[in-house]
Amino acid sequence: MNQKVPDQYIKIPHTVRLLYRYAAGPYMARFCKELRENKRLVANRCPRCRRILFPPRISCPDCMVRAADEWVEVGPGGTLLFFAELGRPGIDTRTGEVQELPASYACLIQPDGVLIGQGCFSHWLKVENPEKLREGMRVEPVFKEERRLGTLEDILYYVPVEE
Amino acid sequence: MAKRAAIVGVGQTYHKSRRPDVTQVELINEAVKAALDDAQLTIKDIECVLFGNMEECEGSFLTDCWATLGTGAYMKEGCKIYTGGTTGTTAAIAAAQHVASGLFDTVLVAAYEKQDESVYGMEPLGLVPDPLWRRRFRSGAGAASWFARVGTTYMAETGATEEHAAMVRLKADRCACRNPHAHLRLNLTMEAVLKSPFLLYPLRLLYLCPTTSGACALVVASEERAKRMAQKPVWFKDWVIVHYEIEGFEGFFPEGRITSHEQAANILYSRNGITNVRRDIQMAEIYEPATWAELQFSEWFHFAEKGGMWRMVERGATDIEGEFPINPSGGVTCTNPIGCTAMIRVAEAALQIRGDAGEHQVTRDVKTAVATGFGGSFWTEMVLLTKSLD
Amino acid sequence: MADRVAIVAVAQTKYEEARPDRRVFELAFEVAERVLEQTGLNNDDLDIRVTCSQDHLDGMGISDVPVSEVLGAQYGAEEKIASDGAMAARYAFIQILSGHYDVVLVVAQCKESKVDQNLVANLAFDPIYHRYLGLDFLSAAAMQANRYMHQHGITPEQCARVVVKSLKNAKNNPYAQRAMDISVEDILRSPVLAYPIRQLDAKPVSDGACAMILVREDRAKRLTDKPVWIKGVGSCYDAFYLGDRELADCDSLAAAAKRAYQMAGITEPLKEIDVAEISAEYSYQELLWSEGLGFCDPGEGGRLIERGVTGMDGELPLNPSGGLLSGCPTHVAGLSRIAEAVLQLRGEAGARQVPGAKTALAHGFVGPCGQLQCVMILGK
Amino acid sequence: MEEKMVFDEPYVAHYQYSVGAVGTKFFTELRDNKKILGMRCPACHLVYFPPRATCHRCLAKLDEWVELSDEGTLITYTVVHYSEPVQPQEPPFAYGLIRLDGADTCICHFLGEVDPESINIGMRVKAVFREKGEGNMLDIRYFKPL
Repeated sequence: MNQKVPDQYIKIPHTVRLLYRYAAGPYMARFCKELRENKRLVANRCPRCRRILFPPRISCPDCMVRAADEWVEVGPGGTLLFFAELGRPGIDTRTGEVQELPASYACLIQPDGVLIGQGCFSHWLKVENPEKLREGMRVEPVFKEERRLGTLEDILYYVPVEE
Repeated sequence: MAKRAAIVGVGQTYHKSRRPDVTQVELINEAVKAALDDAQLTIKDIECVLFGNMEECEGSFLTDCWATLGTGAYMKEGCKIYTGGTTGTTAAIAAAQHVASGLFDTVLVAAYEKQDESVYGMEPLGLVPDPLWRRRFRSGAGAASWFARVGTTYMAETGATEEHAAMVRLKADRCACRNPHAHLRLNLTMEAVLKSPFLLYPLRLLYLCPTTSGACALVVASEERAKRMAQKPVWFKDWVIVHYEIEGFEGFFPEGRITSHEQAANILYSRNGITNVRRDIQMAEIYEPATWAELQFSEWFHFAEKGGMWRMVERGATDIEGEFPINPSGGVTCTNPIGCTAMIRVAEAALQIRGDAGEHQVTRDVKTAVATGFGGSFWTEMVLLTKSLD
Repeated sequence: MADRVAIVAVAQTKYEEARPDRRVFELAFEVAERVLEQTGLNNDDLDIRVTCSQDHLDGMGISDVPVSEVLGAQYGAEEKIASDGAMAARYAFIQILSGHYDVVLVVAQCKESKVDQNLVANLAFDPIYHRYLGLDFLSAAAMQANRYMHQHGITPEQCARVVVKSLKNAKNNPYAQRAMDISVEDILRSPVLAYPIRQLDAKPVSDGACAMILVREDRAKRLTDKPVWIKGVGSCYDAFYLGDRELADCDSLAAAAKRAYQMAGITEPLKEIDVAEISAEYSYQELLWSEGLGFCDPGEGGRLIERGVTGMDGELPLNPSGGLLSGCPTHVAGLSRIAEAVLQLRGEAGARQVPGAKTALAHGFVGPCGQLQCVMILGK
Repeated sequence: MEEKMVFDEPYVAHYQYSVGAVGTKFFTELRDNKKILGMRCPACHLVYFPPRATCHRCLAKLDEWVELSDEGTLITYTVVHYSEPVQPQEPPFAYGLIRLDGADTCICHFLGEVDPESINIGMRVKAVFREKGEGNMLDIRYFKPL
C-alpha cells in the first residue's frame, strides 16, 4: 500500500441552488400592496396592549393574541436611528455573489408613528454631505417610479433632510 | 421527580479557521472522543446523542444524520436541536433535561461548525433575515452595526472610553494565549489593538468574532451514575431561556423595558438565592459576540453595577487572576464556531469548576459558575453550574 | 410511571397542496391559537414553546425567529427541534419529566410547496461521496422499496393496497388533502417516479401545521376532562450511509419501538394497541414500518394488509386519518400522527373514530430511508 | 385583505467540502491508480466502503486500508424517471447499491451500459472508470453488468 501522506487535501465544490416561494400572507400582503400602489407604509395593532406591530404581523409577541384588523399609516419618512458607511458589501443570497449596493451608507430608520422597540427597519442612505449626518435627523424615502413589486426595494434609498 | 444532572466529560477540538485535513464528521468526532476520554467512558456507555449546529454554514440538511458517523449515535436515541447562536447552550440544556427526566443515565451532546466549508465564510447566514423585510439590507447594517452602536451607547452612558474596549480585547487575547484550544492567539499589544481598523466606529475589526471551524462535546450523567464515575462531576443547578422579538435587535430596547439578558439574570438569580452576584458566582463564560458587548452584557448580567464594568476592567478584575474572571478561555472574540460557541462556554465553565482548565485556570476557587448563550433575535440563555450538590 | 405527562389539546390545519395565502409561521400561530382556546390558557401560562421546522425547508436561517415571535415568546422561552414533529413532542415530554417546565406548547409547521423537496433532500446526503450523484429521499426510498420487496416477496399490489386503504380512510378526515376511492389498478397504472415507486405510491406535496399542549399531571385535570397520557417514548438512529444498512430491515425503528413498548409495558403490540398512526411517505413504508413496530413478523408486512388486519375493521386500524399518503408535510408528520392518536383516544375522531380505542401508537421519522425513528405510546 | 402575494426568490450559496486526509488518500488512489480502497475496523472486523476515519459503530480509529475489487454484487437499485437539476444524468437512469468484493458495506452509484428492464438484484457488476480522474466519486463513471 502506498502510505505516502498527501500534502494537498482534496476539496469538493458544491453550489446550493434553490428557489423559494415566499408567501406574504394577509398581513404583509397588505403592507406590500400599499407600498406598491400608494407608496405608503402601514402597520397593524395588538387589540390587547394596543402596541403597533411593524412590520404588520398575525399576532403580538407580547400578548400572543391575534392582531386586530386595524391599520395605521406610518412613515414613510422617519428618524435616522443609526447609520454606517458601507465597507465591504455582503453576499446577495439570491446570486451567491457580492451584492450591488445602490448607496454607500446603510441606515436604520424609525418611521414616523412607530415607537422605539415597536419596529424599525434597515435601508440604504444616499448621502451628499457625510459631515452633516447625525443620529436623530429626519430622513425621507426616494421611491422607484416604475415596476414596483411591493417590497422595501421599491424604495431606492433614503435621503437625509438637512435643516 | 426531577433528577440532578452533571457534566462528567468535556471535549473540544483545537479551533482553527481552516481544517482541510478533516471532514465535518471527523471534526465532530475529535470533540466526541475527547469528551468520552475525559469521562473515561466509551460510546457503548452512552444512551442518547443530542446534536446541534447552524446548517447554513455547511449547506447541509439534517446535519445530525450525517454526523452520526462521528457522534456514535448509531442505534442510540437522540435528535437535533437548533436555535442559531444559542444552539450550544440549548443543546447542553437539552442534555441536562434528558438526564433530569430520569429516562437516561448518560447523554452525549455535540455541536460543531466547520466554517471553511463555505466559500464566503459566514455569508450563508444572509439567509437569516426575513426575505420580505430586512434580507436585502443586511450589508453593513446587520449585527456589526448593532455592536458598534453598543459601543457608542456604552461610552456615552458610562463615561468609558475607547481604550476600555481595547483593554477587554487585550484581556481576551491574554486568556486565549493561555488556552491551547483557542482559535485567535495573537499576543496583542495595546498599540496593535488601537491600530486595528474600524469596521464601523467604534467597532474595530479585532473586536468582532472570527470565522472558526471547531467542535465541542459534553457527556452528561445522572446523579447515581456520576457519583460512581472517576471524573469529578459538575452539576447543572439551573438554566433559563429568554427570547426577545427581532425588533429588539434592530430597534434596541425601548425605555422602560429590560433587556433579555437582565430578564434572564433576574430569573436565574432570584430562583437560586443569588443576592450578591460576584460573591455567589465566582466566574463567568459569556457569549460576547463583540468586544463592546462584553462590557454591556456583563452589566446586564449584574456582574458589575450599571455603568461600572469598565472600572472593573481597568483594575484587571475580569482577568484570570482577577476577582471576577470573565471568559478566561479567551471568549467568543477569539473562537467562534457558531453552532458550538455557546457550548464551549458551558464546557469551559465546567473545566474551571473542576480546576482542570490548565494554564487558564482562574486563581479564584470556583464553586459556582455561569455560562451564557446569545443568538436568534437577542435571545439569551444562562446555565448555572456548581461544584457540589446542595 | 410516577410522573405523568398529559396532552390536553391538539389542533391541525387542513393539509393542502399549497398555501400561498399564508406565511409558514402564520400557520403555526393559527394552530397554537386554537390549542390555547381549547384549554383557556394564555401566553403567560406557557413555560416554553417547542417548535419544529427546518431552515432549508423554510428558506430562512434560524427560522424559528418569526415563529417564536408569533407564539408570544417575548421575554419567554422557545427551543427548536430540527427533526420530525414527533421528536418535538418527545422533547416536550422529557422537559416536563425533568421538572423544569409544567406547561409546554409544541408546534410544527411546514410549507413543502415553498421549495423543491428533492433538492433540499439532496443536501442531506454527504457531499464527499454521495450528494453529487443527485440522490434524494425519493430515489433512496425507491432503492429501499426494491430491496424490501425483493427480500421478502412483497408485491406492488400489496403496496398499492396501502394507498387504497389510506385514501379511503382519508375520506373520513376533514384535515386530509387527498381522499378518494381508488383501485389497486389505478395505482399500478400511475407513472413511475423511481422504480418501483409510482406517483400514487408517494405522499403529495403538502402545507400545514399542527400544535399541542403538554402538561404535568397535576395541571391536566383543570385543563381538560379528557387528558391523553404519554405512556412510552423511544427514538433511534440508524447508520447514515444507505450501504451500511440492510435496507429490507428497519433496525432503528425496531429499537425505538422496543424502548417505547418497554416504558409503556407493552409486550404484544398487535393485541395491546388499538389504533396506530404511522408516518409512511411511500406505500411500502407502511408495510416495512409495520414489521419494525412488531405488528407482524419480518417479511409479513404484505400479508398484514392483505388479511385486512390494518383496515378500519381490522385488529389494528393503521392510519384511520389516511396518514401521510393523504397529505401532510414532512416534519409536521410525526406531530400530526400524535394529534390524530390523541383524537382517537378522546373519542373525537369523528367518522374515522376507532371505537373504544384505549391505547394508541404514533410514529415519525426523518432522514434517508427513515434513519431516525421515533415511536410514542399514548393512553387514556 | 385576502390578497395572495408570493415572492419567488432564488437562493445560491457556494461551498467547498473538505474530504479530509482519509478522503484525500482514497480519491488520490482512485484518480491516479484506479484503485478502490476500503478500511477495516480493528474492533468490529468489518471492511467499510466508502472509507471513513472512524467506525460509526464503536468509534474506533480506522487506519488499515484494504484494496477492494472493482467488481461486486448489486444489492438493490432503482430506475429514476423524474428530473432534478442536481442529477448529473438525464432520466431514465439507474442508481445501484453495490457491495464490492472484499467490502462488508455498500456504495451507492450509477448503473450504466444496461437496459433498465434487465437489471436484477444480485447481479454482478464492474466499475467503469473515467479516463482522466478528477478526484471525486465520478472517477467511477458507473457500474456495468458483468
